[in-house]
Amino acid sequence: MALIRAFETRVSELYRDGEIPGFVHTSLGQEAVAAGVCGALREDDYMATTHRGHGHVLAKGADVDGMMAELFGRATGLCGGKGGSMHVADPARGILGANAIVGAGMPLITGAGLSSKLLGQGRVAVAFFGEGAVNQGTFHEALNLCAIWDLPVIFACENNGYAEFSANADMTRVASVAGRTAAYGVHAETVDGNDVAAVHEATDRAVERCRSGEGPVVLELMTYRWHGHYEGDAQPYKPEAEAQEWRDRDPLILAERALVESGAATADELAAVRAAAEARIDAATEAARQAPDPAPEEAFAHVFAG
Amino acid sequence: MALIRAFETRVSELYRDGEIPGFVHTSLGQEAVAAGVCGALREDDYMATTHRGHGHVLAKGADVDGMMAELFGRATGLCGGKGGSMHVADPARGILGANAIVGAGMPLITGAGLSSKLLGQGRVAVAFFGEGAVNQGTFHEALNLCAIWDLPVIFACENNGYAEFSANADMTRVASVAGRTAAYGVHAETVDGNDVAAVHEATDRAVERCRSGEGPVVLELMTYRWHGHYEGDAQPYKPEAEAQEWRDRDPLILAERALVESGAATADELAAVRAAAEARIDAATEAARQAPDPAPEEAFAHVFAG
Amino acid sequence: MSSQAEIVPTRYMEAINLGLADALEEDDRVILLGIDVGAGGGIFTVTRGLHERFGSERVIDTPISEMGYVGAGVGAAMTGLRPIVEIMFMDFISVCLDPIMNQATKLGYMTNGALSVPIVFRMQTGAGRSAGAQHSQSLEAMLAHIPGLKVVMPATVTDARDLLLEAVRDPGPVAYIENRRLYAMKGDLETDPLPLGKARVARPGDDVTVVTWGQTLRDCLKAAETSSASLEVIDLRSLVPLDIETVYRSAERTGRVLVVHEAVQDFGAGAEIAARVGEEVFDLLLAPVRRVATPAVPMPFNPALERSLLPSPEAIAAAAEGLVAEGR
Amino acid sequence: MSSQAEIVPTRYMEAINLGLADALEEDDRVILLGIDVGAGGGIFTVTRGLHERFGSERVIDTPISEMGYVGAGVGAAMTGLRPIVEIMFMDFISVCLDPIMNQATKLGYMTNGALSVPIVFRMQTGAGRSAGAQHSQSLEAMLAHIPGLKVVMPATVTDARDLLLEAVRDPGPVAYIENRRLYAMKGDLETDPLPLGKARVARPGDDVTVVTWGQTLRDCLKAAETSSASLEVIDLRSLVPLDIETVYRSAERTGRVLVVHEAVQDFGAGAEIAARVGEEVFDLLLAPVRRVATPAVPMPFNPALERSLLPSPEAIAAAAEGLVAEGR
Ligand SMILES: Cc1ncc(C[n+]2csc(CCOP(=O)(O)OP(=O)(O)O)c2C)c(N)n1
Ligand SMILES: Cc1ncc(C[n+]2csc(CCOP(=O)(O)OP(=O)(O)O)c2C)c(N)n1
Ligand SMILES: [Mg+2]
Ligand SMILES: [Mg+2]
Repeated sequence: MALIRAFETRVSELYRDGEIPGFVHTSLGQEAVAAGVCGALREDDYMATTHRGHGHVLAKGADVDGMMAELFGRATGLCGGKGGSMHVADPARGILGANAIVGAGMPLITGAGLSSKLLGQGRVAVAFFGEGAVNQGTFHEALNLCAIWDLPVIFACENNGYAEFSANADMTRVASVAGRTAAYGVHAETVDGNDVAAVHEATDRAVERCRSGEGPVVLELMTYRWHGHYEGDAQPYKPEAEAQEWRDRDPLILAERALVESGAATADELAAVRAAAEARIDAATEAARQAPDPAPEEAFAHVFAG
Repeated sequence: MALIRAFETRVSELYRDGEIPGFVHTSLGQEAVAAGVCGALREDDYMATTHRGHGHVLAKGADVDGMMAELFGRATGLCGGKGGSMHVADPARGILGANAIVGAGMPLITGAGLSSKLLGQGRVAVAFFGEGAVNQGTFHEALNLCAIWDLPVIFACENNGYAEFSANADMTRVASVAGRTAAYGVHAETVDGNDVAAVHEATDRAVERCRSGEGPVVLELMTYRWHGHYEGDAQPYKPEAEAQEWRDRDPLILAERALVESGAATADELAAVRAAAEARIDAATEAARQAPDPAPEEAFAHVFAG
Repeated sequence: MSSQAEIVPTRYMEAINLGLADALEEDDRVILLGIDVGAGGGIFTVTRGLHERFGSERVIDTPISEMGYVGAGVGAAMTGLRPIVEIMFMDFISVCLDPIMNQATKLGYMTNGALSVPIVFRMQTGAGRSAGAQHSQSLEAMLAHIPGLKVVMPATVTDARDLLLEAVRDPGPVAYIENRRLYAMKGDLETDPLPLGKARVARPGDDVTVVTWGQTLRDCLKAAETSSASLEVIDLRSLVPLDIETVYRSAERTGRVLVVHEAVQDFGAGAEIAARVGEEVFDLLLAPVRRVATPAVPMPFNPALERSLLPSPEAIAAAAEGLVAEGR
Repeated sequence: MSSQAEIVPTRYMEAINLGLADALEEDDRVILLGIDVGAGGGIFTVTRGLHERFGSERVIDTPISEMGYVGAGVGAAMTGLRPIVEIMFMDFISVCLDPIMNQATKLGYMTNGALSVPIVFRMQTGAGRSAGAQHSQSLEAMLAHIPGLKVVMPATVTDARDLLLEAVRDPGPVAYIENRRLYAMKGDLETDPLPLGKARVARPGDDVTVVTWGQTLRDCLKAAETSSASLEVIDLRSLVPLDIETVYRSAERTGRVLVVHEAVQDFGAGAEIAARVGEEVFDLLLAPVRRVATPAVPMPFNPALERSLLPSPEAIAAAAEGLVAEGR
């Protein structure tokens, strides 16, 4: 979580300063979802995410240098600089990629779950998506497919209350995403998405269900987007009190507090973790700055497979 | 109902004999749905239907001659012979058309409901669709739109148990379509679709809700497709006992029986109705046979509007 | 009908906004539908102020349900409204092609004119800003291949407004395709609009006819300034209807034609122009019709790679000069 | 690898079935997904017997959820399977273009080769049977415009099987487009398959090069039989990769090229062929490259109207003879 926090904070600055091209969507304030879900997965489990996927990708084990370099569009990036923030992927770690089409990850992860089942691999497949994506037909179609085929798929809905500038409550009569899943006959849980332990435990339960062949599970992880939809969005549409309330429930501080209270870590140790994360991001940023652009002929590589 | 029965029976024969081109999907055994729903509508209410739409179109008031001629592809057809069975429409009677894309009618009817609301017309808009279409994303998206905008739209699901060769129970964990609509916070009712009075009453209630601004209603009308998916399909996938059970509940006979029992009509009167329907279809068939093909230049007319 | 009578320098995106406002103003049946087009004013601020001015019944925010709300737009058009539906990025026609291809453009024909579908599909395209392979496609060729759909691509500030108004007034479906790389471009907002379906000679010249539309018009005009050859630059403005006559007339005079577009070259709209010119102007061509367009690859994220693929003024000028050199 | 070594007259649809069976047989990772492709054997009986033979884990019936199951096919291809997904009618790409256009064909590129997507999108097209405007479209031009997608259109019984097998073995996404008007056609199932990406000279000739693919091959061959001109008929077999060299070689010899296809002419795939020939064979062309294709209208239901729009052997022969007459 500290690493994601440091990464996203830095990315926000780098984007503001014009060092990172394209569109960037940060997950600041949502780190517990990424850490809690991915922490409960095996390295060979599959994961697909969205335009707001940096945290998920890092939590699933992607190399920080490769990640930062990708956002810079460098040859050393996870995708050789050809994917960028919205398309970063690392299939070797089960990371099938971020995706810039809202809702597109759910059918893809359905296929990953199908592979796992048909090939008898016992791998779980997780799709992260926002509550806004629930209104896409792909949510409906993919969840139904996973249900009838009993696929080991976790639908991890990161409910941060907003899709771009629009509040979830304005876009559906049933604001609870979990409340919308009875239509598919699947198990669903709503979890405090700012409580990393709760997210982890719920994911453990979901994983167990999946691996035991009971089919898909929907996790609705309640959280909040600190920054604008994209970097630069001033968020005039958010009530200040609401934003403040959520900032007061900073998932990283909550996690640190719990560790200290349980005696699992001291404040000093946690400060050291934060400092190490900062240093890691410093190094990754510097490496990305120094890294070369892809060679011009790379523009023509991998258009066709094989 | 007698007219629809006579129409569909004749169409089935004409298709078998090669007099009607293209694909034909009959609604034999489902007549109570068409008659019950459309009977509760005003002439200016909107209706959109599917590939299996003859009954709905007739019940909504389309001219029988124009309908039959359209299936023959004649110039005198409702669409000048350019639409055919799967695209027959009659906008003057609110009939926005049959549609050969499964699920496409629901977004269209959402728009009709939006027009009615924004123009303050008080018109209700009805989409007929099969239970198979419920698995399309358009069902999910359109129903949600109607719900948040409180549109006067009735989602009339004709649940005949099968989509082509596939049983509904194999394609979802929640076989009750009404059971799948809690996800949208809308009112839903499941009704015996072979009981025309029950369908009519349920539609009356739905229309009232719509006109009073409460938003969409889902009606799940339980019925059965007597013939194959398309004419010619021998239906090896259907259990014989099941088919027999439904044939024993012939909606037309049930309706006739109710009329006789209530004293509203005598057996003779009903026989006369059936005979009149036959005669009407005879005449429509003969007229269609005699009618000319569209002029060659019609192929180029109405590509662009205006 | 425009709200601006005098000529003032305006940005392309402001001109779109003016066009939308004028359209909403002049006809009560016009509504605007899309994701965050309302209260938020659009993610690129193009629709700013319209929600406040026309209210939430006419400027409507939708959920992320393109198939649903684009289809609803079509249904509304069939029943008396004149919707402008926004598809936020043109790449997203991938999730709502059905209402465009199988409904809006076919219903009028299939009902032999009993239905009409006056709808504008407003969308934007434009590579060159590292938006990645899923947010950078120019797909006008796909749309132009659909019978019954008009396809307009404004390249100037004036057309940004006027073609939008013409599209809204059209009795049938029109795809109106903005280019977001032009959003900040300033230009004079002229009165006296050219009708939809007429090409415009953006710059006269004698040696080579350069045919283009959308963003690349700027590049072609730049190329014309620096090139040793005299380029006649034609802005097609709409692909459907296609004012091919204006191209023929110019080609008959110059004998050389270069087609330039931002979209992928293979099976792109430029092929149709080239094929027609090759057919109709056959005897008068001094050199083969050539194309400058993006090679058939997904758009890479890296800015340098992306730039290397897109047509540039230099490449256009070089191709035009090449045509002059090889001319028989 | 084929299960049929000797040459036997077979129907086109049986050949597809053989190809599917061979593909499922030779590689355990191959699965077939689609609406009623399983127990029901396909609405046109093309997949008959496969479910019984390979079981419901490999031949999978899906709900009516194209976006979902086609996308699932793409996800399965990314993770070790080799799916063949059926899109029942090609017109339905309107409801599942995203997994084709924005996912399958872009993921390999966007990940710089870390992912590959070996999937076959199997679909059928074919007007001429009054299927109506929403079930009669030939949309190969749209697909061919998408970088990274191979597009094959078998016109013969042999190719129906062999191109399918090649498509399944390909490491990337391939659209395999059948024509249902050919389903009943009988032909010899030949051994010794031509690779995907090679065109075939279906009939040699001297006066006019006729370039075609899919269903219209038959019409072109009929035209060649009756025409007073000597036609060289080239079956492209695949649009991507496009074996344009074979076309050039022939065109250089004949000096006259006619492109024939069933799809709508405007902005159709024929334009790309015409544009390339016009460019590369410029000096040797004796007449303009012309096209015979369907005019830009939705397909009407009425059989006579429909017939009047589709390319016919007579129209092809006439166009070819016209080329000979006007040749310089
Ligand atoms: C098909 C499609 N429609 C619209 C968009 C534009 N868009 C990008 S992100 C976004 C909001 C997504 O909201 P949500 O799913 O809640 O995710 P969040 O951004 O909150 O993480 C939208 C509308 C898109 N990328 N793809
Ligand atoms: C988008 C799309 N997918 C598939 C089809 C093929 N198809 C036509 S009818 C049908 C079954 C529809 O089942 P249901 O909705 O239950 O309606 P019913 O036929 O039972 O009235 C299918 C799959 C289609 N026409 N459109
Ligand atoms: Mg959100
Ligand atoms: Mg059904």
